[in-house]
Amino acid sequence: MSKKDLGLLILILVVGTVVAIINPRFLLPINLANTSNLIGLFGILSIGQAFVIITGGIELSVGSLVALLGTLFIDFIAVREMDWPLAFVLIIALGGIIGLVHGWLITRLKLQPFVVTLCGLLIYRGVARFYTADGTAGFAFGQNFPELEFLAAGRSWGVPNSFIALIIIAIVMWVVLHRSVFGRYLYAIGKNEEAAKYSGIRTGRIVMAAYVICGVLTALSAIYFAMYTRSISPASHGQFYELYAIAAAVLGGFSLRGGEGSLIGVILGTVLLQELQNLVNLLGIPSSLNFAVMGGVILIGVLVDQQWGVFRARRLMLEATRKGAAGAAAE
Amino acid sequence: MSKKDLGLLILILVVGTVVAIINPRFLLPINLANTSNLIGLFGILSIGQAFVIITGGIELSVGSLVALLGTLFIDFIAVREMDWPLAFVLIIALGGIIGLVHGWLITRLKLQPFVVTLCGLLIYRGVARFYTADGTAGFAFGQNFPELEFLAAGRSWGVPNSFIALIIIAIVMWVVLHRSVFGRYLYAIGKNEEAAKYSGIRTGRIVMAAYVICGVLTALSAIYFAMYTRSISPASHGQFYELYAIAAAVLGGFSLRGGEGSLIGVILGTVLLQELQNLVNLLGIPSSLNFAVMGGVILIGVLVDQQWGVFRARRLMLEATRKGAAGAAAE
Amino acid sequence: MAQRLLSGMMNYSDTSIVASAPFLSLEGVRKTYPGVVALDGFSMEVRAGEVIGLVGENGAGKSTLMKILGGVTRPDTGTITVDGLAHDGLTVEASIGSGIAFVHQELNLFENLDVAANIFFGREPLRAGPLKLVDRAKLRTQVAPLLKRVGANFSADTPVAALSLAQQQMVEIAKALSIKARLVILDEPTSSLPIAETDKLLDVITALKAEGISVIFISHRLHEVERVADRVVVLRDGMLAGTLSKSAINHDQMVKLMIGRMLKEREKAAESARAPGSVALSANGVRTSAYPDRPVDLDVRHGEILGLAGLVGSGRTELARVLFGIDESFGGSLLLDGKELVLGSAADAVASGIFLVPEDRKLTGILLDLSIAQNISLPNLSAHARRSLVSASAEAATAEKQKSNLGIRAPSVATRTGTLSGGNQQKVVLAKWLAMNPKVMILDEPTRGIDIGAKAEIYGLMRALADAGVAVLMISSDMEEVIGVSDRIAVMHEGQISGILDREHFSQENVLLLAVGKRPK
Amino acid sequence: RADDKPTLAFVVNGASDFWKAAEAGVKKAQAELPDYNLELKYPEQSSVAIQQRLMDDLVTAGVKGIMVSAVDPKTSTDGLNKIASETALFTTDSDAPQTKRVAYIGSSNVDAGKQAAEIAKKAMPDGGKCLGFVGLLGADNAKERIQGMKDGLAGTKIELIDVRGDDIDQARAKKNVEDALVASPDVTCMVGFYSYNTPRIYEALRDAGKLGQITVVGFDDDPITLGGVKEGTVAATVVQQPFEWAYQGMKLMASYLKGDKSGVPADGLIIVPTKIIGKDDVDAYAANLAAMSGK
Ligand SMILES: Nc1ncnc2c1ncn2[C@@H]1O[C@H](COP(=O)(O)OP(=O)(O)OP(=O)(O)O)[C@@H](O)[C@H]1O
Ligand SMILES: Nc1ncnc2c1ncn2[C@@H]1O[C@H](COP(=O)(O)OP(=O)(O)OP(=O)(O)O)[C@@H](O)[C@H]1O
Ligand SMILES: [Mg+2]
Ligand SMILES: [Mg+2]
Repeated sequence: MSKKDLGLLILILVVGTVVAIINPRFLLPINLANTSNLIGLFGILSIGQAFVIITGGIELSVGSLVALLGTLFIDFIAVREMDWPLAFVLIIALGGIIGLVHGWLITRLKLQPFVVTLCGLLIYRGVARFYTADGTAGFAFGQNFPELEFLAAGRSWGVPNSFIALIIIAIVMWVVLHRSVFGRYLYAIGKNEEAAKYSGIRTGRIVMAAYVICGVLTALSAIYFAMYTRSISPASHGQFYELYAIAAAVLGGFSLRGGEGSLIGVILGTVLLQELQNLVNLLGIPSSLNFAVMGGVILIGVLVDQQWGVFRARRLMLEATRKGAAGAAAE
Repeated sequence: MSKKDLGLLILILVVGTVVAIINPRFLLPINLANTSNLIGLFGILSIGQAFVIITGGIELSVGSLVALLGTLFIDFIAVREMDWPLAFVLIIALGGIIGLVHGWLITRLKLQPFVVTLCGLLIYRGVARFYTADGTAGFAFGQNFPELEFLAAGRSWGVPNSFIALIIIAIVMWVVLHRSVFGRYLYAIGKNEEAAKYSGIRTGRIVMAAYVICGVLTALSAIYFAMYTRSISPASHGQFYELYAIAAAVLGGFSLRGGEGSLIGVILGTVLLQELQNLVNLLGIPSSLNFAVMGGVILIGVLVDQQWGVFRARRLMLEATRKGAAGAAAE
Repeated sequence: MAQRLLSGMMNYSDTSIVASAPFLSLEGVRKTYPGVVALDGFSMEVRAGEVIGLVGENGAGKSTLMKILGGVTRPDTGTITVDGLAHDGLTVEASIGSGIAFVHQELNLFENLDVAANIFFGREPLRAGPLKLVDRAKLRTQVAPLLKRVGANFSADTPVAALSLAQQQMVEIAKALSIKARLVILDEPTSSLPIAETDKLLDVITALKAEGISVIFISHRLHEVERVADRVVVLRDGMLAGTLSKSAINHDQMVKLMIGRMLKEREKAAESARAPGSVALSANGVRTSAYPDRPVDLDVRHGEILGLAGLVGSGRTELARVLFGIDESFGGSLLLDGKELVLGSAADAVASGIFLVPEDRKLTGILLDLSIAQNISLPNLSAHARRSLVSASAEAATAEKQKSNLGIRAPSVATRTGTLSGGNQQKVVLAKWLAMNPKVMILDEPTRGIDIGAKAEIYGLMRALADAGVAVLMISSDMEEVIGVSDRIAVMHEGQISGILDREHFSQENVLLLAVGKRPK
Repeated sequence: RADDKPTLAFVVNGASDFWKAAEAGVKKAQAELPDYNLELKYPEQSSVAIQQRLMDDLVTAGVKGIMVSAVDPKTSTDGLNKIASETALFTTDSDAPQTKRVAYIGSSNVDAGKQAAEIAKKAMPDGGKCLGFVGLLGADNAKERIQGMKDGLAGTKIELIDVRGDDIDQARAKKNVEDALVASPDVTCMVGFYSYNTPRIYEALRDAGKLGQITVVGFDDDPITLGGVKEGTVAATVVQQPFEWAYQGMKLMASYLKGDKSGVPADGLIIVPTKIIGKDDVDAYAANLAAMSGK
């Protein structure tokens, strides 16, 4: 665990302690389970985003994708009465294909990631709204899918299955990012794509793979979100979720210039963001301040991190200077 | 006018012609006036964004700023009964100060523009909502400000004054960006900030100035928007306007990597976006597809531009080869 | 394998018997860029175990040729035959696959990865299993000997971001060695290496040759080429100007083929026309971030060229950055013409007439996307503007003047500097400062990657500056250059000035002794 | 496009299932008004600027009459008057009495809030603490419903202690309920002020195993809400009748344009009262709903 991650963990614990002191109900198992459920949902989304950010890209369309894929999933199983495993596979595949198209536009046709995914943001939500004719996709009363609901919204030993899913995904993705050749190439491309190309790496494919991973994880979390809300108004569902995901990554030490960040960081970033939302409700802070609190904490977090680095560098420098001066005097 | 800008202009004219053929009411003076009013509003916003994008930065908080500053402006003149010129000056100054703070955080404390302005996006809207206690800021019935209303929402010779304001601002900003020393510095910094610094340019100040310009223009457009809607629900007012502004700049040939783009481009980008919105409403396309149409056109525009560039480069290359071969044969 | 080794050894013992089929041959290779013919029907061959020195003026087409071999660019016409297999053009993978290793002129390392990861990048040892996990232990054991071989003084897990430019160049070389290559291309690998490291590199080349590996070695330091090359290929304007076999290789011949005439390079620069004047810039107890515990005292006088020598990482670049106001100084003070000078930024330095030609051209020297004229006018834009509006004609006029003064090779002053060859880019960096009035001119490796003709011109320019009363501080790792050009030589050792030599004490030995912290004789 | 036929537009305030019933009403009216083109328009976002622009464009396109559920009627007087000066303007859902609109057809959100209070009083004769959930705390309809409920509860032992907003993010809407269950264990009743809030309350309670223990007061007729009413886990729901607004409104507009102004009362207010749907009425209501939308 890097110093940065450790700092974030401490922040999370400190905030948690303060909230628990003010309102001890914060530590009720049910509250922890509820919050960790959402950590699971947003965490999966944020890991996908992190893979794209590492390459120096960005994926702005995830919020709209959560709406589109969620709408389709519910429509498939609730209205078209498809078997849910089939619908599940279809949605995941669709997420992967959309990621592939983004990757293709970015690497082969050399469009900027911001532009491609901004268009995605606009288009997918539009398509979802058109699909439902600006209505809502939802289950009928009493429509139930026991296995699916257990996997998506159930609990095992009190722990939400979505959170367990996040842990499994996080472990796998940690290995991929920090131990595999693919992960190493991702970091390299994020820092210096030209040089990676000169080293004989098929950078296009690697970057495309990152967008596919993001698409697949987004699709997975879209299904989770759909099963959580059980009803989707495409006009608003998932709005701004790309910002949550990006904010989690940034809090977790990712640089939007690429080539920096750790998987643990993005998970901790997600945890902090959800803790903040939980805090707003538990401490009875006006809901209108929810976003402001989030923005304020991100800003302070990034600022402290940055200033702490500067401060340490300067202290080291000063120490060395003092030591040098003392040595010179002794001579 | 560059080739790129010319291409965009032609696209605008072609789309306009097609729409006018399908629905001749498109050309009614009232429709043109309505649309050019909105072009004026969004154009001012987009020019501000363009100045930041040139430096390789981004300003994501403009939508929230439009909400916050608009709320304050209406509150100042409608509730606190301040003289409107005073309120006007205060709001513009506030926009400038916020821009300055962003610039300061970015250049002095070395935070990433995306992060700083993302936090701004979250914070300013929260503050606006808190300020009105999640209510609406608006004029009471019969409250009128004749001069202000004439300047902000009136027409001169049938042309909306907001559009005239845009033209004046555009001319001034064109000179600043394309002819002045400051403009050259902006481009240089966008291309390679380090090298600009090594050439003795005070890059920090220049970048800060860009954010201040963006803040001031955003404040101006916030006032225009406030006078256009005459009522502001901070929770939704101006939402996604940053995306409009960025999209206009990108359509206009700006690169988010910095150092590229022209003022005429960003204006034409705004015109195209507003034309599209007008078209969706006039041709009776479902409004749910509004954003999808916008996204699709941006994507196609950028794609064509990109592929056209590749094509031209390839042709030049081939020509050079052919000429060279002919020369060699002649020898 | 054994046979290859054997033939390699034979090559080594007697170069004249090399008659085996060439490993690589180029036929009529032509490459054009808009407005420039970089290579014009060039042909050459490389045999196994042969060291080829490739020389030519800036912009002659050397790097272009190597980029074609590395698969980075495709030639317009011509064939490349590797190991009997003919290609129209190579891809990076094909090039690596045929055993060609390439150290680029501009460094291509990943700052966020450590040294080991960089050296084996793209060829990581893998653990068993389908996941393609990196075998980190194996990687470490493989890297250690390579680092030793290039004489690295840093460990395998250092992040590249923490290395100096020269150290990074060592990493690049270690990387080339790590490839089981049959041909190693070194594009100006020594351009920022000081003498000790250069020696090590030349030894590495000799050792490669002994293993039957071919080497193409590009350098503007002709004596290095003389030392290791079996054959010298000279490029001029994209065409083959001539080939010199081992016995015919000598400095003057190479120069003659390169520029078509003989040259007396350093004589012009050597003698100072005037006695040095008063102290221009004086650093008192300045500390830099590289060595915050070591104060530096240094005076540069009007009208002199002060050479600043030292080993890799001795802190010269850091000192230059402090003197130019880019980095802050930790304590100490600066005096300019006896007056206290406080530098908050490079802009302050420029305003008081202190200019820096930085060592990293691509990142800090010039703006590759701007034209020559725009680069030259950038530091002094207000002089090219009326009421804050830039006058393109004034810019062009200044640039034209500098272009002809310095002999910058480009279609016009509106050419993008990114398309110029390295040497011509360096001239643009110089030009932008020469167009203003320097008081103190700091040059960090000013002739890095500059051809011999241009070098002479730059030396001449430096001397002319000094004669006009400018204080010139020249940081250089090129021993000949330091001794040949300077009026005095200051030597740095681990962040401190270990001694200053006057002209009568100039010798390679003295400089080297000071550089390692010993007393000169 | 049938340009020869005059067009009447029904402009809603944002995309929501609530307006699906209105769409059915428009459709039914269309069948009875062959001389007109009727259309229902969703603005792409629930914002004053975008709705204003949509109406401007509709006027440009030659629309003869507009019935609008204004995003912010209180302060949009000038914008609405501009539309009213060029076409026949009717308001629905929430009125803008100070404008030159011809008439208002809709219900009273304050009355709806009072009816919600009736439900709560009936379900909790011994009093209790209520927590409300809503999308946009600042929106007029939310404020009026909340106010109405508070008025209706005045003087009883039931209290509406807080209302949490979710910015129309349904994931947050559900999490708000979950958090409320943790933060305020003494709450005995929950009120969903927007159509999707009640289903989210229902599901969060179901997940927590508290269905039936907490009184749920609903608004509108989401299928889950109606299901809960039928099941008995939702006390009752207050429904408006957007179908009637649209159906009656479009017909009124058509006859008004033909010159028959008799349908417009002197005060310009046509109130379609809201109804309480309890366990006993729910089947009939659902059947009627299905019949109206032609399903
Ligand atoms: N990408 C490019 N676009 C246009 N022109 C180019 C490009 N790359 C190289 N050139 C031109 O091709 C010619 C040969 O350049 P090259 O880099 O091969 O020279 P070089 O011999 O390596 O010089 P140096 O010793 O300065 O490194 C130069 O005139 C250069 O300006
Ligand atoms: N970014 C950096 N981070 C950490 N250490 C650095 C950094 N840059 C340089 N150093 C260290 O500072 C020391 C001085 O480096 P500097 O570049 O000044 O040396 P130099 O004398 O100019 O040598 P050369 O220019 O030949 O590389 C070296 O030990 C180097 O490793
Ligand atoms: Mg070269
Ligand atoms: Mg150096």
